[in-house]
Amino acid sequence: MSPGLAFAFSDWGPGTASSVAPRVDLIFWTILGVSAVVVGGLAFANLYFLIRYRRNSPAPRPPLRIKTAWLESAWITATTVIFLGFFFWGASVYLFAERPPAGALTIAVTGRQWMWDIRHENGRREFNELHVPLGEDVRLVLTSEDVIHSFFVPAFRLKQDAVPGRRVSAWFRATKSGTYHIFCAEYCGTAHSGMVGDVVVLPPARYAEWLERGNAMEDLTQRGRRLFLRYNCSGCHDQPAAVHAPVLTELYGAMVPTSDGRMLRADDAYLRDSILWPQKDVVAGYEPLMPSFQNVIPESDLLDLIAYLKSLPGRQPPPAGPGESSRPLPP
Amino acid sequence: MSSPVLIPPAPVPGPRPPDYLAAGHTIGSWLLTLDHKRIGLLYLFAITFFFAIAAFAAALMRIELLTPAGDLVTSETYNRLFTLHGVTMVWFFLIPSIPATLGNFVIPLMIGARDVAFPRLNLASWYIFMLGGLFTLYAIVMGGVDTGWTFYTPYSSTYSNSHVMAMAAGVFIAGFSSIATGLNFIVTIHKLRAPGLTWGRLPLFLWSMYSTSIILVLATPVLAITLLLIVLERCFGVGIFDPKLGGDPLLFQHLFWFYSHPAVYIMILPGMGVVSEIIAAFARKPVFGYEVVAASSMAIGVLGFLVWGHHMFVSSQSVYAGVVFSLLSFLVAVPSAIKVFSWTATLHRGHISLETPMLYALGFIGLFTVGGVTGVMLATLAIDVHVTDTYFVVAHFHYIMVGGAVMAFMGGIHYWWPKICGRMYPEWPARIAALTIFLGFNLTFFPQFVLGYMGMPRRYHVYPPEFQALNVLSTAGASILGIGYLMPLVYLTWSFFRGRRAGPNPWGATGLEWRTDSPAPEHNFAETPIVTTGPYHYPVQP
Amino acid sequence: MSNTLTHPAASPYSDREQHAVANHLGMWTFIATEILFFGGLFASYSLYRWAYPAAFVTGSKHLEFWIGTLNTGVLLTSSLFMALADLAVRAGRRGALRWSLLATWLLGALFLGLKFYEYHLAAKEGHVPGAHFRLEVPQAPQVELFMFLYFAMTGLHAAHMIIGLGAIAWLLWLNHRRRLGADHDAPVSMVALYWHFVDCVWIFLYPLLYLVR
Amino acid sequence: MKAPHLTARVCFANYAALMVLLALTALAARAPLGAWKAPVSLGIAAAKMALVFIFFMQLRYQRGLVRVFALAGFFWLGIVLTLMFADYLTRGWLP
Repeated sequence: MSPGLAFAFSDWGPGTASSVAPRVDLIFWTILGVSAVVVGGLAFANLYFLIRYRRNSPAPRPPLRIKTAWLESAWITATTVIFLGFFFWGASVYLFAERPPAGALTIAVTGRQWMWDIRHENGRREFNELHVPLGEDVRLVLTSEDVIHSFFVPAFRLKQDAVPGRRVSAWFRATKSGTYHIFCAEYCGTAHSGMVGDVVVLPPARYAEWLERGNAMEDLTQRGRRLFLRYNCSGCHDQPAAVHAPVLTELYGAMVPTSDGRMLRADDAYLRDSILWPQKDVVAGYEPLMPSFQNVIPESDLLDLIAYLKSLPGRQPPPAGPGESSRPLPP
Repeated sequence: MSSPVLIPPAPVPGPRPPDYLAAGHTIGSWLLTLDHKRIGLLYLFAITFFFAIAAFAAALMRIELLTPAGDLVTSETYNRLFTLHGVTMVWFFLIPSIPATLGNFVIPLMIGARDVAFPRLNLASWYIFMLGGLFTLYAIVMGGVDTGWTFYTPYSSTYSNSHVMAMAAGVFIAGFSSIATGLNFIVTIHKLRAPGLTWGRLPLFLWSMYSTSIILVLATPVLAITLLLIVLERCFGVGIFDPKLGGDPLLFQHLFWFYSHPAVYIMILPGMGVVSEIIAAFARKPVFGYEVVAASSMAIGVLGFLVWGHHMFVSSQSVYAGVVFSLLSFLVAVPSAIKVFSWTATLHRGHISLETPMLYALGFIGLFTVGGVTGVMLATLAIDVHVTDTYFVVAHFHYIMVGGAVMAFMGGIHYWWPKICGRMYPEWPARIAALTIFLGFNLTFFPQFVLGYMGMPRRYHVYPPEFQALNVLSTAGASILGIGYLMPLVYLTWSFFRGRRAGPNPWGATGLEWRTDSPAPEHNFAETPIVTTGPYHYPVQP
Repeated sequence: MSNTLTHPAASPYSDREQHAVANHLGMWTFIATEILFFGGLFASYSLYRWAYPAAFVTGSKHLEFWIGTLNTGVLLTSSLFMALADLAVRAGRRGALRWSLLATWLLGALFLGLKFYEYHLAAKEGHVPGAHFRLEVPQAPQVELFMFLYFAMTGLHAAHMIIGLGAIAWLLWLNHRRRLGADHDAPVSMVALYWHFVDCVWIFLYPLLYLVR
Repeated sequence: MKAPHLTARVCFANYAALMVLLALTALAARAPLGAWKAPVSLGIAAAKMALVFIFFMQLRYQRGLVRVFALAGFFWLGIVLTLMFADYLTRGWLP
């Protein structure tokens, strides 16, 4: 408990690492201050009345001389005015935070059960890590391939849902180098709490260097191949093998017949399910031999494995989303 | 009748009519009863049962969250636990808690009527509620549901592999029991008031119940149709909420929150009404600004329908809609603030005594105020973006629903307990329980505000280690809270059979319910009472 | 809904007038609930019609215009007979009451018969949304959405009609047992309000579904 | 329960009006009205419903309270539609 406790008291808060963060904090602390005064005042008044006007106290209780209507209108007006002030302040910061600045660096972020798939402008791709340059405006274009996710970086005070079928933008300007949490904040299924990652804020020069270092996709698939050997997937699924098991090339994106007569598309969710719960969708013509790898393969390895399977020669899945529509729900 | 309040009613000549508990002792006399008081108790048993289930789920979650890793239960189980906790607490405990138990029990007594307007519908509503509960229990026993109580699409409609249909059906059915109860109360309050009980003399609990009933009747059907659409979508594979088939998942959120935000007021408005009654009774003073407090109940009921979009500030709804919903949310906070100020002003120059109901009422004021000011923070757009879907929101709505609604429910149970069973609960154990609940509650949920601002998202089974200290504090508080809730269960059950006999009016309170015997006679009043004064006609006037 | 049984112990009312007003208030509150119940579907319909106007025209053209129009007439006529039944019970004319209720019931059944025939046609042509949906038109998914709304809205309406037919059958039975009359008209008035309301829902479904051109 | 009551004459007149409106709306659906089609057909539907509410459902003969309850449902449905479309209609706009 001590490291947590130390954190809680030494470096309180989620960190302040974007241009919007201090503005949000200022509103928060102001409202908190006003609230503390009001709550404290009420608590004091209540306690004072409880003691002074306890049932058998001799305190005098003359009739009230102020008109109640006057008192009531006073506190109705005061409350309304203060609330309207908070509203305008909060809304103005919000509108600022919602308006993406021109010329921002654009990065595509796709949520998928249960990972963040991030593509930079030059095609470099990374998973659950987002490298960004310090001090530059960055615009994220968010979408989802399956359910609703939410891209949340506490240190930036940034949160935006990634909604399937829509592209929504969010922007920030990082003001401090370092590594910060990414959380998925909209409940998205089994491994919702595993859908986390890091934002790495680099000085612009190092960011440019990082960006040029090549496509992370290759690293990922290479690592996936290594894992494929390590977990001995290759023992059955590489040809030739002693066991009669499906070949995995040309699998991703194809339609797969199952032993109970259904047709499934081999998408990410299918691959994932087939590794974790192999008995769920047994491919037609094969025995249900494969053991479950649930709680055996950790989440990060699973992503690499799937990335490797996807890199094998095969078909790409058809683009998701509705066909042509005359008035699409606007982005 | 210049000061009828402190004088117990003149004994009715002739043989005493049997009280409602003595009117029949068979199981049939309970399960087929048309008596609103017995139906209220049937609801009390049912919701206590569901509360226990939901609290058990919460306990497991809190134990799991002691460590950052997921070591007690798997994430599938954890997701089912919080769904179970949410669905059961919201629809099978909080929504029926004060309205269907205390409301059923005291509304006819408070307005001087023999029963509610439609007694058969009232009994039917309990059976509908239980049927909905059975569907929900079936879904739980078969393996549960992992969507969260909010059933967000397209997860619930397409992706979830759990028993969404059974649970949605359970909530759908229970909704009709809400509608029946609300309809009954509206007509009862309109049509069955005793002679002389004008709207301006209506106790504040009845004003709040009237407003609550309007919400029950007008919001619940929208939830029903929305859940029906999810079930149809799962059955037939059509895409009303699925973007792959042309649907819009945000439509679900609009329809869902159109019900579920007002539903928050279904939980808290009756609590405010109970607290108004208790404060007046134990300060021996009329509630300060009666008209404004009554009007604020109605204002909350109506304005509460206009603010649902504040649950969707980061959902990708239009920025402008967000601004409008934020403004309206601030406006709905004004009448709540007025109530808090009025309660405090009521204490001023009163004759205050601190029996258990008053302790709960004071606890309510404190906790509800904290929930209220954090609600103001959440209505502020820029702050909401950061803290929505984090533990900050979890803490906020528990301050409103547990710190507010449950505290008021406990206060109301203690306040009307003598009327329910004709006996007093033991005072000192009850006071200790009230304080235990108050302390345990704060220790459980205050750390969650901090956790939320630090960024810990809700519905997380595993979490980064820096959040552990506060989670441990919260779990420690939850264990105290759990003990606090067990105590009333024990001593109230005991006092139901063995408690000290209570007279018709043990608190010296005003209100028609105190002008008849305890426990109330089967038909409430020997003869229809006639009202000649406003409510809270205590000797001290402002 | 209508609480007509006046078990002396259960009745909270002091007189008939008070009971009648309470019944009406209760029924109208229930109708307000029903408006919001159908309202969720109307809201969904509005959204998708606004989003996909062309698909809705296509979908509407695949419905049977004449059945829809005929059914509207059938329902309006049934409402007339229901109103006449309400008049008959208040005048205490049992014979007229029986014939009006019977006419209402038969017209309601005719409506449902036509409706199910229309469903049958749609099923035969593969217009039922879901796995068997077959419609070779542009924007097929959006047209499917229209067809889904069509089935959901008319299906919910039909469910209400079936409940209404049951209620009218119950009235016929009560009338047969001589338990309705000028001083016992509440069951008829309540069922009549319900029936007229269900009629009003159809009055809107007709242009929203059949007349999108 | 309160005089004056609905009479058979009013019923038949109301029915005739409803059937005329039905014919009108069926014809209007085939007329070249362009963008006015939806408002016309919905306007006629609203008129028909008003007739049913006022005469068949006897709102004309009811006291004010019942009329308020009859309209409440529509008012609340209006809230749903207004605030929901406040979102959808302004989605494309940027601040």
